[in-house]
Amino acid sequence: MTEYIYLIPILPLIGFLINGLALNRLPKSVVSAVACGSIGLSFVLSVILFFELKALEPSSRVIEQVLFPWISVGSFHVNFAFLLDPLSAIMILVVTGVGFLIHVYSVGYMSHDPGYSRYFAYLNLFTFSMLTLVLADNFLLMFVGWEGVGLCSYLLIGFWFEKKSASDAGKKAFIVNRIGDFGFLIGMFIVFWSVGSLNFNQVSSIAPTVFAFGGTLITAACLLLFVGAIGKSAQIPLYVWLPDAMEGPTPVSALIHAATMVTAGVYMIARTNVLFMLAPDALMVVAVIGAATALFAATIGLVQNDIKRVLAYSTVSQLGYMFLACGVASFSAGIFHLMTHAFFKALLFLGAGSVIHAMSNEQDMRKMGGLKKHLPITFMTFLIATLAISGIPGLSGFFSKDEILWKSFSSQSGHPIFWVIGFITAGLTAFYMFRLVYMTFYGQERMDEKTKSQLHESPKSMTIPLMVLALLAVVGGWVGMPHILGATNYFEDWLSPVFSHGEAVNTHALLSSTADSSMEWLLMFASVALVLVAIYLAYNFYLKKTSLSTAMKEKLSGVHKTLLNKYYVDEFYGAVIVRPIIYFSLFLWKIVDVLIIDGLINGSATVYNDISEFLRQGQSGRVRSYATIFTLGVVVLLAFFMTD
Amino acid sequence: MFEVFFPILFLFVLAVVIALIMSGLSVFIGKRTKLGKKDEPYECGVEPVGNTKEPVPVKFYMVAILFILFDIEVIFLFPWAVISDRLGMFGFIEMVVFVVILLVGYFYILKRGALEWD
Amino acid sequence: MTVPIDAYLVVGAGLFGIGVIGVLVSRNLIILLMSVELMLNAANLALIAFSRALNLMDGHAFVFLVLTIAAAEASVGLAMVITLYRNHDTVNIDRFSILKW
Amino acid sequence: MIDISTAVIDFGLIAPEISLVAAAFIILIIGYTKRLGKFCALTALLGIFVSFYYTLIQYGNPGSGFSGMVTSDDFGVVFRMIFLVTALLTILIAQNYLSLKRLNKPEFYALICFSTMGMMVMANSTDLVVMFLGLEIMSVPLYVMAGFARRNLASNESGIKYFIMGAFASAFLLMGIAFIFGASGTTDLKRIIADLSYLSEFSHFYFYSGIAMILIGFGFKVGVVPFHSWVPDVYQGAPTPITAFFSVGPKAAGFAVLLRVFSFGFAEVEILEPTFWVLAVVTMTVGNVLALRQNNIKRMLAYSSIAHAGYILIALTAGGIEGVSSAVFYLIAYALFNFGAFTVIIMMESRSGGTTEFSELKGLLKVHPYLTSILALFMFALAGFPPTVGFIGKFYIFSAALKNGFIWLTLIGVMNSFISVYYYLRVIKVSCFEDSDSEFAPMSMTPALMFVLFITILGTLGLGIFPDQILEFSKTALFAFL
Repeated sequence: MTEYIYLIPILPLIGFLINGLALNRLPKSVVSAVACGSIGLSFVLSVILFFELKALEPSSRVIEQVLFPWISVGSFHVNFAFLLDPLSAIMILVVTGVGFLIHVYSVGYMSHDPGYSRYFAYLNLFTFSMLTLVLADNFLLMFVGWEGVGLCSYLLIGFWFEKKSASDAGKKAFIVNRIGDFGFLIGMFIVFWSVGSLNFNQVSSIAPTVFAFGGTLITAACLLLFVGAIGKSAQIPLYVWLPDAMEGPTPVSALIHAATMVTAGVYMIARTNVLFMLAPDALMVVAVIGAATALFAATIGLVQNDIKRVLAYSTVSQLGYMFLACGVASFSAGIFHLMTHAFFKALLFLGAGSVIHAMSNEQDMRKMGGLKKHLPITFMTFLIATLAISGIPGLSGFFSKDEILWKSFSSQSGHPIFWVIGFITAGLTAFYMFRLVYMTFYGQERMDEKTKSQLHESPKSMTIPLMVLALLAVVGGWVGMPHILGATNYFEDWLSPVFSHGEAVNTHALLSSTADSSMEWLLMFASVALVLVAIYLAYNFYLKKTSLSTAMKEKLSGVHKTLLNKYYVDEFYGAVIVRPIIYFSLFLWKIVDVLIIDGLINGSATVYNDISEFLRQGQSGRVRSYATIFTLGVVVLLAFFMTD
Repeated sequence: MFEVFFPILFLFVLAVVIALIMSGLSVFIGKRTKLGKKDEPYECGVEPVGNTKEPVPVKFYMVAILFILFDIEVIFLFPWAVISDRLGMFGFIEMVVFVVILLVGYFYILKRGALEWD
Repeated sequence: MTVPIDAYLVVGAGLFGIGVIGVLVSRNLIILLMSVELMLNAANLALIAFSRALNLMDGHAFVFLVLTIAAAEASVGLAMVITLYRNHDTVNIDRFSILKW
Repeated sequence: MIDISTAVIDFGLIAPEISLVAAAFIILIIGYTKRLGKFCALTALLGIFVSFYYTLIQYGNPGSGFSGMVTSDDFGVVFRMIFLVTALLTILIAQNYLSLKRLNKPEFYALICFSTMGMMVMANSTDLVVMFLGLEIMSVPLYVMAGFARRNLASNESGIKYFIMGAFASAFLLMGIAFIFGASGTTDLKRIIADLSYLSEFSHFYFYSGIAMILIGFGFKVGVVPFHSWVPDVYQGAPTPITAFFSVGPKAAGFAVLLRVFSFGFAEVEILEPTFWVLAVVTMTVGNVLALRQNNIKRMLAYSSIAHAGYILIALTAGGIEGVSSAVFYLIAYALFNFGAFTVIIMMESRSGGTTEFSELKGLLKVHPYLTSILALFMFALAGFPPTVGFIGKFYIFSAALKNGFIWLTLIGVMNSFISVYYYLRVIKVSCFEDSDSEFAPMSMTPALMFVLFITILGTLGLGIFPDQILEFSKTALFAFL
């Protein structure tokens, strides 16, 4: 079967061609059949290939399929080839699997949209690019997928281009991504220039011999590659496009945030782990940026009232976790979190989509509430996802997050500070996620009568993917249980062949400084406890607070002291912990995010425009002024030549 | 060492002298008439003063331009003529081709009607 | 003892310079054309001078070619000037600036 | 001294040129006859095909004749093919346009043939004077073509501007050639290289100033900053098919000569490297930055063509096999997608009252989704996205520069190509994301236009995915002269 690797990306491409060239002429049933069918097939194929790969010896789990020599000039050879190894196997499973569910969901979600077939064409193209990216066996082909993903995000985010905000958001996503691509391309050039090849396996094997460990060149290359990752995976400072990316249809947000696009950066770093292992400084930068982003975005998430924005910032923050993991040289943990996050974040977005669907396109949580009884399935699945992302033991999120926290604390290249940041972020995450749940599904119904009358649970095609994802969000993490629970970490073992090169290069990085399990237990409990506290706080401030007035009455009528004390406790919490955090996060959002970072990125554009405006004056349209410019050029050139 | 420049000097002098003689002769032996047309800078050709928007016959320029072209092309005949005996048949054929090319141009002009007045 | 080549080259450079200045300063298209012709002929002078100095015939042959080209350019230029004059009623080069920026 | 008696007269060497000229003459003669008048285009195409045939014959067996004035090597053959294909496509896309604008005159086809023939002469010689002749044979028809729409003021203006600047530049070029001749006693690059080593103090001055002026003269044709000012005005004013021809043919010819003279002839001259470095940077940057604020697509593409000249100058700076072959490859690639873009523009312009303003594109997606995606494809190719040939070409140039150690140049180049994305993207944004306030007038899509689109798309994508053959082609072509 392994000779059919190329079919995995090709099938969605075929789907794209059919739907794209038919231009709305096909009936919707056919369109959806083609779109979902193509990606469904490639999912099945991925599963088969996964098991075939599993059947092989761990050492020999690398299958390269060369389709044709792409460019070969002089010393420069690049094949059009795909690479299937444990890492890319995981990736294609996630991409096709989650992607398939999102496709199915979209059938219901987009059913009334005029651009139905255009939508599915883009969606297939998106999947195709992402699969090319993860299956590529060399930098160049990866870059092709890389650009393709950027292009599709542009098309999909700007899908409802009648909305100016949408087309702007699309453009923003594209431009910001280009900044990242710039870094990626230069990094690729440096690698090619010094290694003499772009093939991942060759680079992995040759790089240690040509680069000095921790040398300037390799550090520069890694940092440049990381700039690319920052752009794609929305880290500080290039994350600005992601919160706007929710301008697109909600399933698209799910696809971009969960399965594809943003994970590309993490994948790329994991893929080039050898290079990063050679450059500890670069690794440190990755860890710092990751941790900072995790905290920063989580804090901003606290005060958003748009249901999708909360999720968007939460994505940025979770990606920060993944980079933190990569930064502390435990790439498998990063990929692990990537996978689990794909499950529950896709679920969250689809759930949010279902809510918005039911609320007749209302996204403001202040106008929601009490949806629990109206959308039971959505509520249940959404709750599961929330528990998962908050890291409640037993669910997928818990295992991956816990592993990252532990690695960032214990591993040699990690640092307790990282753990503290991750720890706080975990708390914040639980807080804003449950704030979202309470504001949306509990409390009294704040929507107007008209919307209320139209409330309805979404159709089967939307709820079934939700349930499947919910299942995955629960069990998805069980493949990667920590050792101290007595289980074997299948996931880590599965990926170990991929990262063995890197570990060989820099054995020091992975040594865990404090190997004692009691510490690990302690930290685990600490984080769980924090999460529970956070949930409790959210409960108080976004559910009970609404009924404070009644509580007052009870107090006056001499109610039991405990309740009263508890009430004080709440006030205390509120005054000391929650309020400051909220004000701080407001500051971050309004000042740092919107004003500074956005401003910088838009500013650079205006600067270029001004230069252009200035230079245009030179083109006066008068021949004699042209001749003058010409003659000046002649004089300068002649003078330059005469100096020789 | 300046003796080498004498020929050039002589050329200048000669030019001046000839000009003087010409105008001088016209002054002495030409008979004078003080009538309107005679006092104008050019007694034939374009009116020196008047409305510049006045349409100029384009044919005039056309012929001038065409003249430049054919006139210049002819210079290639001179070097050929000098050593035509050494070039022999080959040179002759080459020159025939050259003239034929000129003729093509000429026919094109004819067809285009560039040489017809009005 | 003949005239030193530098003398010819200086004259040539002078003519060339005059041509350049003419192109830069003159508003009248016709004068502009003449200036360009002047530049070409300056180059011709240089060619002749060089081939005299190196006593080669190549230079002389090239001059013939250049003359022809100059004539072709001149006639095309004049034709264009006529067209312009018919459409714009002027040959002031500064008037032709609808295409800019 | 040219001694005719010993000169090798081999008309096979110049058969391609001869056949083109013959075609042109036939067109001039039959052009104004009643019965044959409509066969001009056919005659031109015929001449092009014959010429292509003779060119093809020469591939692989280089020769030299006319006492070294004509040198036909594979390098020349590759470039002549580019020119011929350009001429062919130009005639195809011009048909409909010319008849719409009532410009369908026989001269047009004759001029195309003459101009193409001039380019071929340029690419096909190692003698500076012959190159100069070729340049003039190419340029004079171009002047006329730029002003081809006689009643159109913009066209007039672009014609006269191109003429004045062109004549001005060629005067410098000629002076430079004269100086080189004086310094080395010959104008044949082969022989110049031979005695490059023992230049006397006297000739040293003339030699270097000569090189500078030659660089100016040829650089002008490809729109090197600061000799670029004519490009936007001429491109905008000239009739669109002719603009397409400008942006590909003369540019390629200019680079053919630049490559011969500076990567082969004066490759030893050290000072050229920093010169080209600076010129490349300035050209790219000015072109891209100026293109940002344009509202006319033709003008925008003019600036973008300046920018692309800058990219090719990077290859020239790098020099060596990689440098030259990447330059050749990029020229081929650029010819393809640039022509495609212009074809789409011609379609836009063919609508009643159509202009080349950006606003013309509004609401294109709704009416012509296929055409929109094609336009987008060409824009992405111009911007250098994978998997189009534009990406491969840029990648090849940059890797060539890096291989020769020009890291900063590469950085600047890549940065520039990312700036350029902004204005190429604008075309797509307007055509996809903006609705036209007025009714979308129907555009004419003749078979000829469709054919050209097909060819260019095929090239843009095909070479992007399977560039190997052409790369080899553009590489083998160089062993002839390197």
